[in-house]
Amino acid sequence: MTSVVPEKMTMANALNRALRDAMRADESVVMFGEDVGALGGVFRITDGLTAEFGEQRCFDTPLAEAGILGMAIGMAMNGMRPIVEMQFDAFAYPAFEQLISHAAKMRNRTRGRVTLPLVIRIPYAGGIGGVEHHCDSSEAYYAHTPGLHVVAPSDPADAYGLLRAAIESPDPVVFLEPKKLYFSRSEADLTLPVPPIGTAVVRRPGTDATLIAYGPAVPIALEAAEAAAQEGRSLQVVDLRSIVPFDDETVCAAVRSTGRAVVVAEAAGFASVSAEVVARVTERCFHSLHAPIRRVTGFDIPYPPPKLEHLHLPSVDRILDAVDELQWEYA
Amino acid sequence: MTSVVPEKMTMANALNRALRDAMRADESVVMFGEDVGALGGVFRITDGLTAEFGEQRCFDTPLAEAGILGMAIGMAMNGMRPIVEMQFDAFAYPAFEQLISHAAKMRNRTRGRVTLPLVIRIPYAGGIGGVEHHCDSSEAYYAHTPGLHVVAPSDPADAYGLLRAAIESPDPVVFLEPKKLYFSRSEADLTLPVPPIGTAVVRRPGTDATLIAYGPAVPIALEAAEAAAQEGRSLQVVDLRSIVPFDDETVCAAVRSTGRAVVVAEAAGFASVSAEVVARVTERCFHSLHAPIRRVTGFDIPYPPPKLEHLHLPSVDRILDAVDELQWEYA
Amino acid sequence: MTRDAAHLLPSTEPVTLIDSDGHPVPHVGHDMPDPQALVSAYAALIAARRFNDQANALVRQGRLAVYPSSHGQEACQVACVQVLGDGDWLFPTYRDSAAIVARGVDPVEALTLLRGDWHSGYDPQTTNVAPQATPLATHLLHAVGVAHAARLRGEPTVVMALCGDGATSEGDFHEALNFAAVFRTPVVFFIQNNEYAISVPLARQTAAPSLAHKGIGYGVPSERVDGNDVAALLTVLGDAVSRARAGEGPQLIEAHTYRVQAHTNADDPRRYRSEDEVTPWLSRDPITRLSDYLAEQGLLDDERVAACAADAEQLAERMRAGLNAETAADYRDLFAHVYAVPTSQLREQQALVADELSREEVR
Amino acid sequence: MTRDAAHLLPSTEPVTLIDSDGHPVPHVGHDMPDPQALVSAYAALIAARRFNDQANALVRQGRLAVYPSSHGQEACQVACVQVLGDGDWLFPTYRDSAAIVARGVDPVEALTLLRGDWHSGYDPQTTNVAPQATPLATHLLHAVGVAHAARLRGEPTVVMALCGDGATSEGDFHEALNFAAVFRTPVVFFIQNNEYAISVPLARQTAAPSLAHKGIGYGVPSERVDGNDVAALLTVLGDAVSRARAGEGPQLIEAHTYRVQAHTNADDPRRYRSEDEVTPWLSRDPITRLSDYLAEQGLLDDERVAACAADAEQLAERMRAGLNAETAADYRDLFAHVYAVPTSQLREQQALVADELSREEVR
Ligand SMILES: Cc1ncc(C[n+]2csc(CCOP(=O)(O)OP(=O)(O)O)c2C)c(N)n1
Ligand SMILES: Cc1ncc(C[n+]2csc(CCOP(=O)(O)OP(=O)(O)O)c2C)c(N)n1
Ligand SMILES: [Mg+2]
Ligand SMILES: [Mg+2]
Repeated sequence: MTSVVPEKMTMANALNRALRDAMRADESVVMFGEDVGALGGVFRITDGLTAEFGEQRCFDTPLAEAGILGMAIGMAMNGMRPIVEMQFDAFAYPAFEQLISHAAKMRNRTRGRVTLPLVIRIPYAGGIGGVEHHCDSSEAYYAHTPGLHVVAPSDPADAYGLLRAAIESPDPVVFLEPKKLYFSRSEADLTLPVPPIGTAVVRRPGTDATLIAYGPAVPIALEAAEAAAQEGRSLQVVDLRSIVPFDDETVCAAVRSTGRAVVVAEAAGFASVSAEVVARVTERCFHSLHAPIRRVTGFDIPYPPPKLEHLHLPSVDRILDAVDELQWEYA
Repeated sequence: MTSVVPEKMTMANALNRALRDAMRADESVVMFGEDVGALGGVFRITDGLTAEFGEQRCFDTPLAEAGILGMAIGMAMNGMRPIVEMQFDAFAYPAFEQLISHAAKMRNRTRGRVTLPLVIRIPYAGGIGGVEHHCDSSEAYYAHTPGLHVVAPSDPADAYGLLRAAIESPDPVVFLEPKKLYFSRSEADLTLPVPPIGTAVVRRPGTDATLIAYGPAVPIALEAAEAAAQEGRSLQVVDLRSIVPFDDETVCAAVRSTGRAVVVAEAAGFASVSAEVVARVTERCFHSLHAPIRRVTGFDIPYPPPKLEHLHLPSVDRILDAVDELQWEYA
Repeated sequence: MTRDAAHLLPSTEPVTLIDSDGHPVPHVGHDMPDPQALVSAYAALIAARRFNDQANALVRQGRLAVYPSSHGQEACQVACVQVLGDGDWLFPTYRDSAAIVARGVDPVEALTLLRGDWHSGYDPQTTNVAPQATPLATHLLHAVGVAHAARLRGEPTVVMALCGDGATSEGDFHEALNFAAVFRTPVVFFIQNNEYAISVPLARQTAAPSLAHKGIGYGVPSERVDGNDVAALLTVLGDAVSRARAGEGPQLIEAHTYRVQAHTNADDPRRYRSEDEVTPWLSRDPITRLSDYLAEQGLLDDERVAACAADAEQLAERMRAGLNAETAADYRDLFAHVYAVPTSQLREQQALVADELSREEVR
Repeated sequence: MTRDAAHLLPSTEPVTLIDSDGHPVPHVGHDMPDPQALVSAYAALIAARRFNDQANALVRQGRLAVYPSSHGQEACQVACVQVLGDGDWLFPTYRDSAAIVARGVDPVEALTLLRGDWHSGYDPQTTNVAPQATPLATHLLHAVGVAHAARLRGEPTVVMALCGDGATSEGDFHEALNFAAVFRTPVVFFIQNNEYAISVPLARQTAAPSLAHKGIGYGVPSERVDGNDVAALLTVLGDAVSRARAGEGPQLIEAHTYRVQAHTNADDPRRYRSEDEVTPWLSRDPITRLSDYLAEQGLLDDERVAACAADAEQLAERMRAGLNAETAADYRDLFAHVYAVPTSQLREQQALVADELSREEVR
């Protein structure tokens, strides 16, 4: 039962509801992974699912990520809609071959005869003071791989809607859950439809420049826009929501409307999703641009330890600095 | 003994020589992987090494890529300079976690106390009529990962020089060997020094536009430049050689000199190395550009079967089409 | 604390029911299959051998891109299919084309991958045969998933999952055996130990007493069988399928056989093994062994031999016809199956190719 | 064809030399360690327990980001280090901080990772202790590589590679055991089976008779030992190290123990196990067991007890002092160690941060 009145809830709550509602709606939806049963997941996203749906529909597996995804692929080949949880971003890497060589390619391999309605949930990215391997922003690996959808919500309502859509998708969806947003609360009416996978949204209107962000970077971009407004500069904020498919139309329209843009992302910049956004928007909007699109991203370094992560992550100041560099003298 | 007179040789010959010369020069260099011993590798790159250096210096392993790379990491931790061969690009994926979570991070993790002088050789990319999983262009995964060097030669002389440099590097190098260039022959004087890792070179001068390519795309770019010359257009060709570190200076100077550019790469374009090149060159050369930089890349699809691969790979015609679109009307 | 472990270990020697001279070998606990089954196996063996021969010929003629032959392993190819019921699934590797055809898949569709037309040709959902797996051992996990889904729905499906000796070294082999064991999933893991992984001999693959000795480490009952003895294979695999179907969980069977030919046509085995090593295996050929036995038992007359040969020849003819016919590759296939609904990017990219092709036509 | 397999299987019951009441248990083939070793072990156990207690306290005080305690597993922590020689290597996991300190690493440096200062604090090259591994089972392969390199150079190094019960399910565990066996690499794989992988109990991890039963599948001799009996551990691990050093290849030892505390301070074990399950293990505590035995044998007097306690308290004091002191994090460390020579890109990025920080100072 989803609530009708908008409710203050965390993204963790919203994701848990999405799983529960999907499992109620469709018997073929099953959820498994490490510690997702009795414990409810290390972030409690699967809390209560085993209690409600039983051991057969939400269960713990042996500790092996390739095993988890490989088994999910087989189950999806045979009529189920599996959802798997990789406990942390870097612990999805053992499943990389299964993801790249099979999950992404099965439909294509069989010309549509074998489809894999499958969701790979990954608590992802940093900002939580986690030790090594617990804070990787791995979206570029997935976004570069044809055959995968890659989605990253930035608030509870979207988390609910996108996860429901991912579960209903006939194709594999890598569902990236920004860990640092799990427990921030906001108002969400889960009965409202959310835009489908593949749609970006303008989160904040603005006229001077466009900030393009997704997942954990969206709240920072919004903060930066707020701060800029104090200083008299009007920044538009676009939330990609879905990295693949990419919403060229919304993003390009936004950039054309301001003529300036900064892409904000936590991941290392080199050969990344942010590079793609710069490249494709520039290819399409070149003559509308007053300045080259800038990137504010994580550095090209391994994710730092807790004591230093604040220097690595995109910050309001760093975004505002980048905006300042958008060659306003040409305006 | 390397030859002093320039000699016609294949890239496969050159790579084999580089391995042999490096193993002669340094006892701590060892080579292992699947079928690299008696067989000499499925592409014969390790031909004769076991015979010359013995079972302890060039050997076959059990069939497990994570095992191969993991063991190499340990050997590198303990004084050796291991070179491993992943039999084909897609068969490097099982080693992904070892590569991303350890090879790339060990030096950083230990603040320089543990270094990994280690080469991961990957016969890579397509154009050889290979069946599924034998033709992936996987460089974006590696290039996006801080801590790895990523190198791709485009001719025998470079293959020799870059592989020697990779083996001497104190850091892990992903060494991408374009399969389709293995057996093409060209003149090479292996005694000449080649520019170090991290240096791009201008392979062909030109004044109207710049083609930026690496690895298997370089010969196509050169062909396209030749064809364009016939039509009276002068195309400059830059060979990146090293994707990481990236040679901003050479690439940007080249693009500034022409004001127009096309990036050519076999890999799918989305969130790729080619996206990075577009993004970073645009960021740096925006006001020198007469048109947005275009990309001619593989499509965002799984690598196609032999019968269809010619439609997927960058071709001379497709490059010339892209050059035609560089808004010459603004010239 | 140790649960009863003895039954998890394989026998010291592989089970053999018909020896290399075609004589029956009495074996406690393993009965000779009934004559009917053996005669069917004979027909299937003849077809499988013909399939291998014809595929090799088609490679030489340039009609197939590559062929990994199962010549000499046909008893394994045939038995692992013959023990399955209609609703069961087969998970083959690139070397198991003959098994796929024995399962009833059209031979031309079975060769789509190796011909280079597309990554897979037949319909897994109607044939219950998974696409041939190239990335070693990865499909064993899919087999576990298919079986687990069936079990959750209460279906009596058993999954036959094939791999080679080399593939047992991959992590996915380990994870598949373990998942199947923990969830008591009805999968029969069938290793065709043909002594080589391309050029790498078994001794470089494992130091274990046998590959079947891996079973106990997962709590999976294991058995070893003579891989050139189709009778023993039918019995051992048949029992394994029955136990899996009865809810006793996964089973591990190692067949001892030999890769008589090159890894594929692209391989040169002289670089890593001598003819002397191969020769003895030729006299252990699975077909002569069975036909000697059947002849001795009066189960095989000239008429049946001729009929089987004729059927096999028909199969070969179908292969030749199908593979000599030119197939038109459709560029739209490049883009049509990446997702259920092509993205706008893929539509743009398809349009680019369409435009190029139309311009080529004009020229 | 089967090589002699029996010696590869572990004993039916784990080896115990001192029972829960502190009484010696005679055991064929396994001798009681000499008194000297047991007394050293006592001192080390007291220190390890103190280390765990102090680390837990430091977490509560916010001086450590997270701590995975080895409370109750100290016998394993201590024994696996005590059997090593100076030139040998230790490959620990995140739970093995006590073992690292037992090996002689400075306790504050050992806690650098868990404090959040940097990914690893001590110098692996001078301590012969690898960085603590978080990605499960991955380091077992590094252990094989370190041992193999040593062996190629003819050095007598043995590598002790630690992992938990959960980690045995990962593919890398399989590949490490197999590589070590095929290359006869001197690694002792030591599994601390503490019955849980976070919330997941052993029964969900394996259906095998025991984890040590995995050894035979690689041709690796295996043994099971009571993980709360430091005497048995010293003997069994010591023998394994000797065999490995003598060129007999890798060894697999499973210690049966229990994770008495939460997985880490962030965990809530009430969600997945009852207090009733934990209680019996408290009476099997490794320290009381050994001290009862030593007291009974007259090997432990009040003076020694006091001296050990004092040493342990000094260790705790060192931890408190080191962890209560503020450390200045240096932003240049972000960029300095990615490569031997920072790329031009990294130099630019470092300059950006330097600029930001200098502007902050100005404000
Ligand atoms: C993950 C992976 N690594 C490497 C390869 C390349 N490769 C193809 S077949 C083969 C040997 C396989 O040996 P085995 O499992 O014994 O099967 P056989 O070919 O003998 O039937 C190798 C190394 C692959 N297909 N997949
Ligand atoms: C590859 C990988 N997957 C998941 C995790 C997350 N994780 C950390 S500890 C742990 C449980 C490990 O259990 P076990 O091996 O028994 O060791 P223990 O914690 O009991 O000492 C898990 C799942 C990880 N660290 N690495
Ligand atoms: Mg084989
Ligand atoms: Mg455990």
